[in-house]
Amino acid sequence: MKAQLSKENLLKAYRKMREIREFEDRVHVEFAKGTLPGFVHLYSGEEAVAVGICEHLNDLDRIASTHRGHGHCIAKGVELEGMMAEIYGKKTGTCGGKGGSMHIADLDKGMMGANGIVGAGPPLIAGAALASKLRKDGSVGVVFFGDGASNQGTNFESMNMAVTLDLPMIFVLENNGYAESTSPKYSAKVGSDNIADRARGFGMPAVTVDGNDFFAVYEAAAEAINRARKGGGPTFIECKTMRYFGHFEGDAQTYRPKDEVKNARINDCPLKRFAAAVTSAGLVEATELEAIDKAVLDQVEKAVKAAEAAPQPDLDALMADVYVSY
Amino acid sequence: MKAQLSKENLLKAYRKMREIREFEDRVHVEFAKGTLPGFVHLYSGEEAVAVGICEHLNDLDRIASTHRGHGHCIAKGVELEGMMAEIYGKKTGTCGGKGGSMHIADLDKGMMGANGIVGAGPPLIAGAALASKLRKDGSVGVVFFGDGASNQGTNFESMNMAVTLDLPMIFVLENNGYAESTSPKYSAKVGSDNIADRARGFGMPAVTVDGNDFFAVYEAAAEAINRARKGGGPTFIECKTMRYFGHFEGDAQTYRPKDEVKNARINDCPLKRFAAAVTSAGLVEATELEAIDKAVLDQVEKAVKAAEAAPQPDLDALMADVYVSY
Amino acid sequence: MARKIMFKDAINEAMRLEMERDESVIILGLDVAGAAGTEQARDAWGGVLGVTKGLYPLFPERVIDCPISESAYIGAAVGASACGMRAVGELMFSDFLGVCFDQLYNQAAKFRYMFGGKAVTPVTIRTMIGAGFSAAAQHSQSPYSMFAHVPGLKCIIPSNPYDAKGLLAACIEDDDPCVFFEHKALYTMKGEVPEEHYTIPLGQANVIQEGKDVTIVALARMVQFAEKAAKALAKDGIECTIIDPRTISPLDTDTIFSSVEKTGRLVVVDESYDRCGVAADIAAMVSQNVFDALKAAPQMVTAPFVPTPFAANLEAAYLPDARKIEAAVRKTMGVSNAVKMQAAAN
Amino acid sequence: MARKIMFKDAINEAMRLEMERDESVIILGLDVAGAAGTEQARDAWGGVLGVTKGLYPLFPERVIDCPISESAYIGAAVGASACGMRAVGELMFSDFLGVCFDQLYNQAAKFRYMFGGKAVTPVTIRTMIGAGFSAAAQHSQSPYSMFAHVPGLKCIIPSNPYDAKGLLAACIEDDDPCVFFEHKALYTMKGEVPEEHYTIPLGQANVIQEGKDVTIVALARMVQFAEKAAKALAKDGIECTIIDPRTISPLDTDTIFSSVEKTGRLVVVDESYDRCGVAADIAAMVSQNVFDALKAAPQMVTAPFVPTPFAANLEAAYLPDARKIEAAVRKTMGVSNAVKMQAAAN
Ligand SMILES: Cc1ncc(C[n+]2csc(CCOP(=O)(O)OP(=O)(O)O)c2C)c(N)n1
Ligand SMILES: Cc1ncc(C[n+]2csc(CCOP(=O)(O)OP(=O)(O)O)c2C)c(N)n1
Ligand SMILES: [Mg+2]
Ligand SMILES: [Mg+2]
Repeated sequence: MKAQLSKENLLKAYRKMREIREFEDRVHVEFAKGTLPGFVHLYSGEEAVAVGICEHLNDLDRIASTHRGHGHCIAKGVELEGMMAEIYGKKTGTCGGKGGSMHIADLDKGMMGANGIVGAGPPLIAGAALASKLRKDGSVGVVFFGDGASNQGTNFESMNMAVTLDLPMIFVLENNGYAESTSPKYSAKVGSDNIADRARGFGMPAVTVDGNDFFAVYEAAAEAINRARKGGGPTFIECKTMRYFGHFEGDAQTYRPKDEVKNARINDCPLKRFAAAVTSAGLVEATELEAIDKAVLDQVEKAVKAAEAAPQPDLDALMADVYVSY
Repeated sequence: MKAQLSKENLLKAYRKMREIREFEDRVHVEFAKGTLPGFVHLYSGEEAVAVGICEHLNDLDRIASTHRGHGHCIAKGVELEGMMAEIYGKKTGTCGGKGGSMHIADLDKGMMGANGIVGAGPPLIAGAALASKLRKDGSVGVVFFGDGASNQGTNFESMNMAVTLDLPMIFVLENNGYAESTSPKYSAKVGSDNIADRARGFGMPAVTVDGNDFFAVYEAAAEAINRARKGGGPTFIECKTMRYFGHFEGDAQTYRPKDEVKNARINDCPLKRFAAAVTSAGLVEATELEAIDKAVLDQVEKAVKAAEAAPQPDLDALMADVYVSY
Repeated sequence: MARKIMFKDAINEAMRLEMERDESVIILGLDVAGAAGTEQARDAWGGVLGVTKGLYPLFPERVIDCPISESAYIGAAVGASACGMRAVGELMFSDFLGVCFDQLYNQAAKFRYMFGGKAVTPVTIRTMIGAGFSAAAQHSQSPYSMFAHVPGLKCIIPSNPYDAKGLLAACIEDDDPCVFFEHKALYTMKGEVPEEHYTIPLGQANVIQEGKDVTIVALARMVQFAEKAAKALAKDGIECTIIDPRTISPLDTDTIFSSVEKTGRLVVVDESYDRCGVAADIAAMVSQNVFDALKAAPQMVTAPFVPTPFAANLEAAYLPDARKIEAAVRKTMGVSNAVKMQAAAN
Repeated sequence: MARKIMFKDAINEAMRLEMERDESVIILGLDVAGAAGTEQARDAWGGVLGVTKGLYPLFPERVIDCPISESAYIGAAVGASACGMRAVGELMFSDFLGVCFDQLYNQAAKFRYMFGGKAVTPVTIRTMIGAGFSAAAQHSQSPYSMFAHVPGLKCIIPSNPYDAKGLLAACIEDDDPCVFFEHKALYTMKGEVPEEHYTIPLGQANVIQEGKDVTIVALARMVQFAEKAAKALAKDGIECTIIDPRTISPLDTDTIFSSVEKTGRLVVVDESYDRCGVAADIAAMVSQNVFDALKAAPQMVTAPFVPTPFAANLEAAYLPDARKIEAAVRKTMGVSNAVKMQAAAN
């Protein structure tokens, strides 16, 4: 699979993952200073999922995201400066400062929004996929959701509907082992070890992959998305992964084993694994990756500076854009 | 299994099924005359399901029913006269004429109500079963729902929660082949032929039985209910059956094959099959069953006459009983 | 004279014309065609009361039967509409809002604002309201006030076939999420309806009659009762203006306020509840904005604050009717029924 | 002087005392204990903002973490309560009502009526409301007006720690379905709260201060702003009565009406929307029932009809505040700010 990716593609995928990592790590730092408003949920650690999927998508393909939406945004091509400004609640933000972290969206990029409602995404993407199907333009809809969200009725209803209407839709379960402080071992019951098996009960192809292995995700996504584009209907992909920070910024995380994240950062980091794989296979030089690391660091720094400097929204934005016309 | 039932039990089960059949057939006739108000959904043809399950239950056990609720009421021991009066909207009805066919209930009998909302029952019975579990009184909760309702998110959520909380709860799917005019072959997607297999995806024991065979239902229910009473958690029972009338009274049923019901009445009637089984096994005399048939006919006639003669609710009932206190 | 057709056929025609005009119009609902998965002919139902009947044969790809999963298919209607379609989602009874409300409340209604003005979600939800059929507590409600409380949604409540066709067409062509409430007791009402396509602007009240003494604002089926009450009152020389707002969000306050400025008296008639309902809403706005014109306390005629009862006599007592409207008007005129009857007796 | 504790601790204490008094009281919610299924100690969260913290160790069987399936667990709270329990279901944010509303709207609220008076469903739903945290459109709402529109539900909205404890205890002991709305900005508010058990009757307003000129009705966090406005107005000799209804269903209309009869002026302050909201509700009832006492148009001070914006400056502009209340009061007094400032300048 690695071999199927051009060097350019490999570098692009790595860059996206690095952008997510640096963006999130920086938001973490800024939040701790007390400068950032609202609830913020970070995606660090799960980069291979968003990027492994979205590398197959174009702007016509739609994704719906979750409360933990920055990674999906970046993977789908949303600009970092606009995102950072949005999280800062500034006029220059992707949503003009009116959405914030939990509602960040960029419809031009096919990113239909982070969402404050757990389980809201699947019906929306069923609709997006229905539009794709009726327009016969070969586009697909992808919904990301967590292990906790997998218990929401909307998710099951949408799986059934996707099979019923034969929709070009991909369900991407980001199983990071926690819904807030609750383990899916407690809350997401299955007859097996994999939540994906519940999807199989609906007659949908379903796979479980190592979500920290970019190539595993990329490969599963390739198959699912190609099938969907050709009219072959929906697929469920469960990605086992881990979040490196708390549920939201401020979470003391007493529900986690002490060294869980530390060990994961050392042994199972999706960026490290990617780097090791591509360099050891001789596909990319370590220095090329380091150059990306540096460039991204600068990019994020620039985004923060720009966000800090940006003006607040104009006060008349308060009443604007509720309706197209009223 | 037949042999495990005493003669008294056999006669009682038959009588309940006959009561349902006569009650529903009579409501059908009365509705056609234009005397009955509102929406009415009849249970004729599905008698073995309600009775096969409820013969294991006592008044402490709770059931939640559906829009097609008369059969569950009768099987759970609600009085025919009160039921008929309720359907007529009379003061003497089980609910004082304020609920009608779609909301008929008798909490003293553990019958938590017919329900106008498809899919409303499973969460309610999850709660009833949770109460049973916490009180440790050995009681169970049973929810009846249709093939159409099996696609409602509440149903999936409740299955997952029943396993999570290890609830003494039985899911009884009445798969009668239609949700209004829609076949579950279209709308209820499964990886197999049986909707029950979706329950297995949640790690719940699940079986599919011939819902027109009283003994098959009775046996599956025995196992499930015993297990639940002993703390063994939930079970899913799918009963394949058929409704003899339209979705509601007034339905022209153009979506059904011409002789579907006629053939079923001849070859697959749950009452006929029960009668044949118990008489041919020499457990009951045909004349004993005929006596029941006659008695039930009288009973239903009496219920209709009483309902017709009963007064309308007093007008001050309009404002009464919204709250316990306000 | 123009052709007369039924309210439900006017709705059907609006959908047909919109589907002919615009390929992106689709219909999602339960049994909106019917017979899916059976071996019999489709279009067996056309919706539970036959409102979509005949559309499937014309547009077999665009009339889509869904599983009983309102969250999924109403949400899909929203999602598809955010992606360039104009979906018409049918929520069979508005009483079922509780099983899918989030997709309207937090999604469709808020996309445009949250996403900084970039989203356009031209979804229309059609749904039934109203008591009078002995359908009891869970199939007789009129919960549009809850929707009108939500910025981002538009609420449309037609009272006759002509308006139903023109308003539904306007909803489908409108770029915002619209919820279109159809009173089931009006489905068989006949009225003049042009065959061709037309729209009625959202937010424009219909002044049904003008009279100098009192302004009656009435919605949906209540318009008929208001007309009946007005006729009876006219015999006593009380002249009523009757305003049908037709849409409650947006609400044509201009028309209501300027009428009350003339009459000085207001009676709001609504089949739903007074508490936090649209009758209170209108009464409060009038009180706040044209207080000085008011000669008497504004009156509300609504259902009492109880679930809809099943029994026919209780349901009749529950519903607002011409008699109750008449009494409220007389009250604003300072003439109680008792006084009137006494006067008549003398 | 009595002990001072925080609003959220008062809520916690009410639950603890009720659980001690009555074995049938149970708590269902998301992470209400926390750490379920992990190898770490439970009670890791105690709800998203720690309100149930410490209850799990005391009542490990009765503090029940649920999957993220609001329909199922809120419905289970209803079902368990219809079977003899007194369940307290926690809907984390009231914004989430749309994913589980049916179990309250058509089930809990209607059982008693539909079943002919035989059902008793003593369920309590606790849920957060309110803006002010940059939590944006889907985590800042105050949709209690929608619940108050539903006969069969009771709606409770405390404004201080003392009331929070007494009202929540009353809800749990009450035999009807209660929805208890907790403003997240009040959680850290401190106030005097007796340690022992007590209840405050539902449907009894709290008259916070009496003044002869105007009646201000304010809810939840708005009570503070009303007090601040009243202080500023007092400097100009304008004396305000402030009424906190505490429960909006039932609503203590007696107290409100008799106050307006004295003052002749009404300002209703509410953080939610005007359209079909509780401010309009109260304004309409006052207009209908004590019209003759009104000396000026009743005023509503509410959020504008837009979703809650994220940016801090927009959110501040969105929220009602003391300044807006002051302006509304002056308006009812016939004194505009401009006039006043001019007078001061002279
Ligand atoms: C309908 C709804 N219920 C509850 C919440 C509160 N909530 C936000 S995130 C979350 C946990 C989600 O867990 P999971 O789906 O596993 O996603 P993760 O946070 O792990 O990425 C919860 C309960 C919500 N936002 N919406
Ligand atoms: C939430 C909701 N959606 C739709 C309906 C309308 N409706 C009533 S019964 C029914 C079909 C139910 O089919 P099934 O569950 O198979 O039960 P059956 O009628 O076959 O017994 C539908 C769609 C409803 N009452 N509630
Ligand atoms: Mg998770
Ligand atoms: Mg069925």
